[in-house]
Amino acid sequence: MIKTATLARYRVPPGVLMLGALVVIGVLVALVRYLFGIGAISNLNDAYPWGLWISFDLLCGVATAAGAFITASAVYIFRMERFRPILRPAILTGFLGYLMVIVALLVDLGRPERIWHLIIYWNPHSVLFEVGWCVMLYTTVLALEFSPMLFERLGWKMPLEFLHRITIVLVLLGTLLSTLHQSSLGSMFMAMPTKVNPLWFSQFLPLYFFLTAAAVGPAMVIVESYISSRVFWRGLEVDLLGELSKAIPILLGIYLLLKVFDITLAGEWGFAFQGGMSILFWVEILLGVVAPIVLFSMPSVRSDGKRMLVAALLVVFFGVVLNRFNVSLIGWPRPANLSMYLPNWMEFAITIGIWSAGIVAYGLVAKFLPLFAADHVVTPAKAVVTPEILQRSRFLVFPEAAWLQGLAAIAEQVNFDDNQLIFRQGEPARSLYVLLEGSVKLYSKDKEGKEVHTGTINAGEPFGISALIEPYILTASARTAAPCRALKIDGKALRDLTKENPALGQALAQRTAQAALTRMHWARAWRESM
Amino acid sequence: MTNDWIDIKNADVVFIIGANPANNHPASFAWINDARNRGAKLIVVDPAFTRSASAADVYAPLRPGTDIVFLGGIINYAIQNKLYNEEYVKAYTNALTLINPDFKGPADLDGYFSGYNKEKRAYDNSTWKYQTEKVTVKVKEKDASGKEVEVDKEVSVPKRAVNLDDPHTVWSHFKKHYARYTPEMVERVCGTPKDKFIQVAQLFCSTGAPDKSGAILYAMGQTQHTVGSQNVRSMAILQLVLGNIGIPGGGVNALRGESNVQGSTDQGVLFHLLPGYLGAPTDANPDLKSYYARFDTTSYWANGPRFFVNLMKAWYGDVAKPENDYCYNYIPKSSGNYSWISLFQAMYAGKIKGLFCMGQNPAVSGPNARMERQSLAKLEWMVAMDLFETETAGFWKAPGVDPKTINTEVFLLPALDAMEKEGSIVTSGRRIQWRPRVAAGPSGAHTDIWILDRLAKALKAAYAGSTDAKDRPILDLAWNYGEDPEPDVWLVAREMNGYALEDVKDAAGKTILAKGALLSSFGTIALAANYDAIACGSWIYAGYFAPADDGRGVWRPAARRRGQKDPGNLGLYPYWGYTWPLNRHILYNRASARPDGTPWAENKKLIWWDAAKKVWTGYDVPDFVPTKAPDAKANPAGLGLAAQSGTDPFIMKADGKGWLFAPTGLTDGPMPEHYEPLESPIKNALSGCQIDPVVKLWDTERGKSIGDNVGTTDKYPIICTTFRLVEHWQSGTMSRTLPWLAELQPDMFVMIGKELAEERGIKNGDMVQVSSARGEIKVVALVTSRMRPMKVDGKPVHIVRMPWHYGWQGLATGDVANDITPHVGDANTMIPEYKAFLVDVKKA
Amino acid sequence: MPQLSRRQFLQVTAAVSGSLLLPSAAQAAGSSSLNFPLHKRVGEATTICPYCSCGCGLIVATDETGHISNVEGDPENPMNRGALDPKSIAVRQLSNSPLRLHRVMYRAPGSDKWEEKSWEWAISEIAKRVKKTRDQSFVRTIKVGDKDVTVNRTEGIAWLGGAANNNEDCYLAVKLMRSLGVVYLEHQARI
Amino acid sequence: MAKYGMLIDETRCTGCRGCQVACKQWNDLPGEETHNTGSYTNPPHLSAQTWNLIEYKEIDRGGQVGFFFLKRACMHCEHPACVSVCPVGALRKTPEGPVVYDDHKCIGCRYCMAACPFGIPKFDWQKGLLEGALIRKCTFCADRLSNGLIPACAKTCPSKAITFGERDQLIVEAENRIRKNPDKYVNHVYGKEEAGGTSILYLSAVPFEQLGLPKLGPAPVTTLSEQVMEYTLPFAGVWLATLAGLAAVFKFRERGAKQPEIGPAADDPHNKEASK
Repeated sequence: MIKTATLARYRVPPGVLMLGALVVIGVLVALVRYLFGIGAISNLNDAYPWGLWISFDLLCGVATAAGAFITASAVYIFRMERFRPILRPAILTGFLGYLMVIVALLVDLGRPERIWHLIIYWNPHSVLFEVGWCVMLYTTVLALEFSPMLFERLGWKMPLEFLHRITIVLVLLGTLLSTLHQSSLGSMFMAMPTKVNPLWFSQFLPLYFFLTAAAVGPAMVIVESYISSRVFWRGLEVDLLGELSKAIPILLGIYLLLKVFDITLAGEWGFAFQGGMSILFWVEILLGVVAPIVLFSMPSVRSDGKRMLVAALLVVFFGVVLNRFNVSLIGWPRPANLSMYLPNWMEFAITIGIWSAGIVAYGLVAKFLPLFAADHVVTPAKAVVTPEILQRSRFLVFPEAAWLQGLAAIAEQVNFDDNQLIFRQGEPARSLYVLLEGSVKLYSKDKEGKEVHTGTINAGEPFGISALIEPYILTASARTAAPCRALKIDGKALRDLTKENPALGQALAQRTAQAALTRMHWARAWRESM
Repeated sequence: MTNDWIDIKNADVVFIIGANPANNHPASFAWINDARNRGAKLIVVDPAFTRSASAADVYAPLRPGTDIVFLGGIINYAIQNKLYNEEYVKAYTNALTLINPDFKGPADLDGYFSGYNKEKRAYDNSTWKYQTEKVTVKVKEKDASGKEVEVDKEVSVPKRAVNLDDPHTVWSHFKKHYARYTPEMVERVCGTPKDKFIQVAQLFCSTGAPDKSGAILYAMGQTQHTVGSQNVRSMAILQLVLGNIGIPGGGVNALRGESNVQGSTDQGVLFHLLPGYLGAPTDANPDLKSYYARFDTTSYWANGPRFFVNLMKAWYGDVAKPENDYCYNYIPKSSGNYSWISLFQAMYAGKIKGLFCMGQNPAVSGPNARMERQSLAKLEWMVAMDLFETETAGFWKAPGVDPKTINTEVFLLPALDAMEKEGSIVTSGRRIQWRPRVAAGPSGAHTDIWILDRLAKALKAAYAGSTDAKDRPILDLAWNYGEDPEPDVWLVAREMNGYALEDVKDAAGKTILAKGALLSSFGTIALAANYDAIACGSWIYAGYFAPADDGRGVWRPAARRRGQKDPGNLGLYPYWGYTWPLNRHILYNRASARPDGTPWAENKKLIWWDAAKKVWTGYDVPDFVPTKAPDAKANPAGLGLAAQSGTDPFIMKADGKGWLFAPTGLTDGPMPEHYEPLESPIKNALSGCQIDPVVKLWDTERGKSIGDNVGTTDKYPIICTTFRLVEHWQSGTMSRTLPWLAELQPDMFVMIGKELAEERGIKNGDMVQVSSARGEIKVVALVTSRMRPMKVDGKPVHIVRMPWHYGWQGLATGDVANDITPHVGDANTMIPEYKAFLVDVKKA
Repeated sequence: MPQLSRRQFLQVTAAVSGSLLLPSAAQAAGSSSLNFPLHKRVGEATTICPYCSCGCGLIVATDETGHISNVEGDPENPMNRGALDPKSIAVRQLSNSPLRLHRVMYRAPGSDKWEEKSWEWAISEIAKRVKKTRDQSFVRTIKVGDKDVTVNRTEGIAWLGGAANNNEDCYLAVKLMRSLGVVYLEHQARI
Repeated sequence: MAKYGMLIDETRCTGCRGCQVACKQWNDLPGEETHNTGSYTNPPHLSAQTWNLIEYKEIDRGGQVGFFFLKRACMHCEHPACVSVCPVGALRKTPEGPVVYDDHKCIGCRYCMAACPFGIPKFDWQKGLLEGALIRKCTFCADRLSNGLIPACAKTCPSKAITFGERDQLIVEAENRIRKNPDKYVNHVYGKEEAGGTSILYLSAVPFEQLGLPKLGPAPVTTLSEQVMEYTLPFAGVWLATLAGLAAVFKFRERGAKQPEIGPAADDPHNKEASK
């Protein structure tokens, strides 16, 4: 049985309790819907047949689940291996996203018990027919893409083997189906020229919906990674996300050009300058499209988690959610003597209930299934590091208590599984490690790029010493050879400490040089033994 | 109606005044639209721009209560522009008849006619009489020995002038009277813009031409005024002047509101009538002879006494014999007026102890309804026979009433509705149609006939063995309609239709009706020697239940016929049902032919004189003696129609002429004169006489909130009129209880013009309070541009209008509109003035 | 469903799924013309509308309880040729209304509620009251000028009603009331 | 077979609402709870219980007020948007004209309500799963037409404002009426072309927009969505091929460059599976 990285103690944190309560409320409201009809729990009426559940749960739900096919196609079609760590969360988010869409449909549909009619009764002229089929098929694809995590947890070899072989087919189908229905959600509204506001109505609606969905994919991955890194105290793969987000300005750029071209062609700029909807139009375009294009094309943003989160949120909320609402609801003409539709609390209860269930499911999967790439699991030290612990390693033995205090403050204790990749040659060396238990093997690439074992670190010895030596780039990769416990000291904090305390810095520099020398001897000895 | 519904399609101009057929008689619009498809024009004159007005070619507003000025204006317009049909006027109306020289009209006496007695508020109509002249006539008479011998007899006949403008002719008084109704006067009093009035007058007077016909459709908008009867007179006069009476597409047509109000009136459910419009005896006719004297001898009414005898034979069978004046004294004789308002005033005074309500809901439909509900509280017992618990049956638990203070016993008897019982009803066009039972009603309910039958038998049992003379009428009442399981309505129909008790023989001894046979025409009664061998409950219905051909050779009781043939394609449909009298569809249709008997115009022909066969023929049953030639001379000494000439279409009139000038029959003047409604915003511009001088003014509980108070314009500046909706019916008992109708018009409302709403700060849909001198009600405000203020006598006056269907029972409820209508009635018929009174409107 | 071997099963699903991908043929081309069954009887019984005085003809169908299940215009009646306004159509709800009275109800003096009674009781009680009131208020003769005139009337009882009643109902009502000597005899035609 | 239609001459309609009640009577629809909020129009809108509604409009026509009544019900379009968009084909256009609804197929997605340019299909908002909520609209009395009877509303119209007949003959009749009295009618037969033409045709004395009928071009509203559905399958084929091609290309590029494989990250199935 594989031992997963234990994330949290068994006690259920208050957050999940609250989410659970929201789910229960949602279920109760749904029960009222099934007993007394949709009207009993919503402000939907004959003038507004579609409301929050269609505009948000369906349209935005499907769009924001686009992260799955974007990441999957990046990794498997475009072979961008580096995005692999964020693939599984994206697949999970996509899969849960589509399940949430289906649950929302089961509440919104007038006859949910007949949702399967789509299979036996066909109308090939209807865009919704195609959307229905694509959602059904793509959810199946997502389920299959998600199932490895499950089978891994259950340890079933045969399905894993089979799934591994058909992964590429699944991803191809997934990408195809996503393209089809992400665009046809837009074509649905082409059937309503008299309803959709002229600023949004166009024959390019399918393209608009696809491009914005594609753009919101990476944005959602950013948002979801940021959140899960906060919630599950994981490191944020800022670099990966930064790279993935490069696609956003391109996609939104094309979208913006197309939109400008289309409105000019149709000569509808007049609408953009009068009437309430023009304000929403500019908010959507400026905040949802132009700002993200600008932000995501700046490297400073792409390298900083917080800034990327803000830019991603802009895309999600103004670029997609507001757009979907404008197209499907807010922009519609309001019948004469009827007030504007506003969803009531019960409609929000259903949506929030569904999203809470989604988050809880995400947490459960994250907790019980191998969701995250363990190597990158940089768990911030929660266990308090005391000077006595430091003393266990010769490297950190210092007479001055103050030094020990300073070091303890910036050190944290980490555990690694056996055969777990800790860091990789070429990446920036962010932390200095000192091994307390177990053993770690170092590898580095030789001329031909072949991986060469260059040394072993035993208990008490430091590694990742490049964190102290400019240009602070790791000269080797480190992989555990047994379950290890180590001290991890943040490189930057350590460097600051040495600046404040030159004596300590000088002592450390001396011991680091010693460690480098021993490693060099070891390497020469090992090569001669080959 | 003088004509019939479908006949409207033959009109060249349809003139709707004081009616809203789009609302209250939607079926009529099929015929109005048929006429318009042929190019006919539709005129609507109404205070509000109603649903009928929306379809009109010409619409003109007028202030409620000023119809006489408007119609007078048109009459005057016809006279001044010589658009009247002179040949018709001269031959068929009493225009040439000379009037008593002492006669003076309102032009001379500032609004009064000659003969007015201020204290009694009544006229002595001796100065209105015709001038008469003596004529000697050869008459065959039996001398003492019974031998026929010819003798000279002196008879006085009305004196007629040669040309219209001779002095003292009806026509000269007529012209002088109407000269005051100028277009300017119409604009000043009615508030109708002059050009609009001229447009209406011009269009309608175009039907004066012989080849044109114009129909007037009217309803309660004309009748529910203190001058209601004179309003109707004005329309009759206008149609006479334009020659529109008796011809297809013409006539004076009342659009009656209830499915059988025509029939219930025919059966005499009114204090002053017996069935068949025979006058009810009064204390002025102590014996049969004095009663007979009330009937004209020179019109068809000469047969009145015979019809009375037939009625008595129907009611009392063999007991009615010549010796006891055919049980004349079994019939109660009235003293004075017992009509609706007098009835409730008597009830309020505690004189009436018991009340029967058969399908009637006075708590909502009567004037000053709040006071009338308090009258109900004075009753000892009340019997209500209805389909639902009406406001009347439940008056003791009306909102704001403490049941403990009301001691009236109420018996509420569940009745079956029209679908659940058999019988006949009559349309406005006098067409009787038979209705079989087509549905099953609630298990415990019974037909009205069953209830009356049980009641009659219980009363007979209660009075059984009594030797008191006063109880004879009940014990001798012929009442045998069977009982298994219901009384047989066919037997009642037989009795009303009339049948022979014995073989009926004419003067020559020939049997004209076998014993037991059904009467097929009241002509048989006129011809019969032993006319008292015929029992006939309702002479005008004679023949309605006798077997008749339905045009396809199938003989069935006339009222049950469904024949589709329509000779002449005039929409008369003589083989469908039975139109009384004698299946004659257009009354006075002798006037549809020129005096010489030829049709006025090829496209307007109805009946004409067939010189070869010497008989009147055509598409309708002639309203004339079939064999009397157009040039036949009148025999002044003759009885009945013999005394009328070949050019006297109006056979029910003593002189056989249409009355432009009514020497008798009307209490408030021989010609219509405008008087303001009881509650009016302005002084009468025509004369110094503000209101109809003969109207009876009540002053019960004057000063108290529900009393007979009269509102004045200082506290109540706005004119209010009541109207009806297509979605509800009368007091709402049969419509506000039905979901499909309650849904259409759920709440009681008042229609207010935009201008008035602005003045009072009222928004559309607000609750407002409408108050009059008799109380206030709370209703929804319907702010509309279909009601506009009118400039009357130089002053702007606001008008509001409200439906009166609502009450507190049923699904759609609301305040009772009639809580604030006045207790004042028309001078002749006492019909309440619902259509014009003063109110104030403010936010509730 | 006949037992399908596994291979056959695969073939069938393949065929079906194959067609899944291709849109099914457009709705059966040239589908037969309208052939929906009438969801209720139109009805043949003819009668006349009880509301205004146009005298429009109705045809009516009733359900097994005898209540009206369909109402529409009688095409043969020349007055309306099949047309009807809202009220006459709603006659069906008049026949089925739960508010319809189906028991004799009696309200005692001062009481605030109805009591159910039998017909027999009601008829005899009403007859008693009519007799009592009539006997108390009956006037045989009155003085007119100097002469005694026989009037034989009672002003203690009034009768209202029946413009919506059949001619035969009205005729019998007048016949009975006049025989009692009633002079306060009025109805809707007056107002 | 004949293609039926109804001509509604608003100048003849007197707003008696006989058609509104006749529709309820024939289809056994219950009355609704309503209130008078300042208009005769009740119930205020079409609904699942009201399939035919008369709307009262006071329109100012040069000083003199006009009182008009719009009969609003399903237009039974020639190219119905509701039929085109219904994913399960529950709505169907019959050759004779009526657009009929099959309540056994409908899944209640309400796309037809959103797509209909006249806002006609309505929904049972108050019905739960047990009763089964459905779309409700005028059926052109398809069952009556199937049995030689004319629609309930056409039959009951007292003022003959509603004329039932074959659609093309009705258009001829409508144009005759306009020609015969040009000053009485707006010179346009509404429904002849609107949204591809409708079975229900209108004549009016005032512009149709003032009555409350939408201004629509001749093209069916679902032209664009139906076109995009035509391209879906071919596009899918091409796009699938492209993706497969791309996948192959990148796969090939990757093997050639022999990216140093430090072994897949923890979550790669190869790794897990291989290492255990």
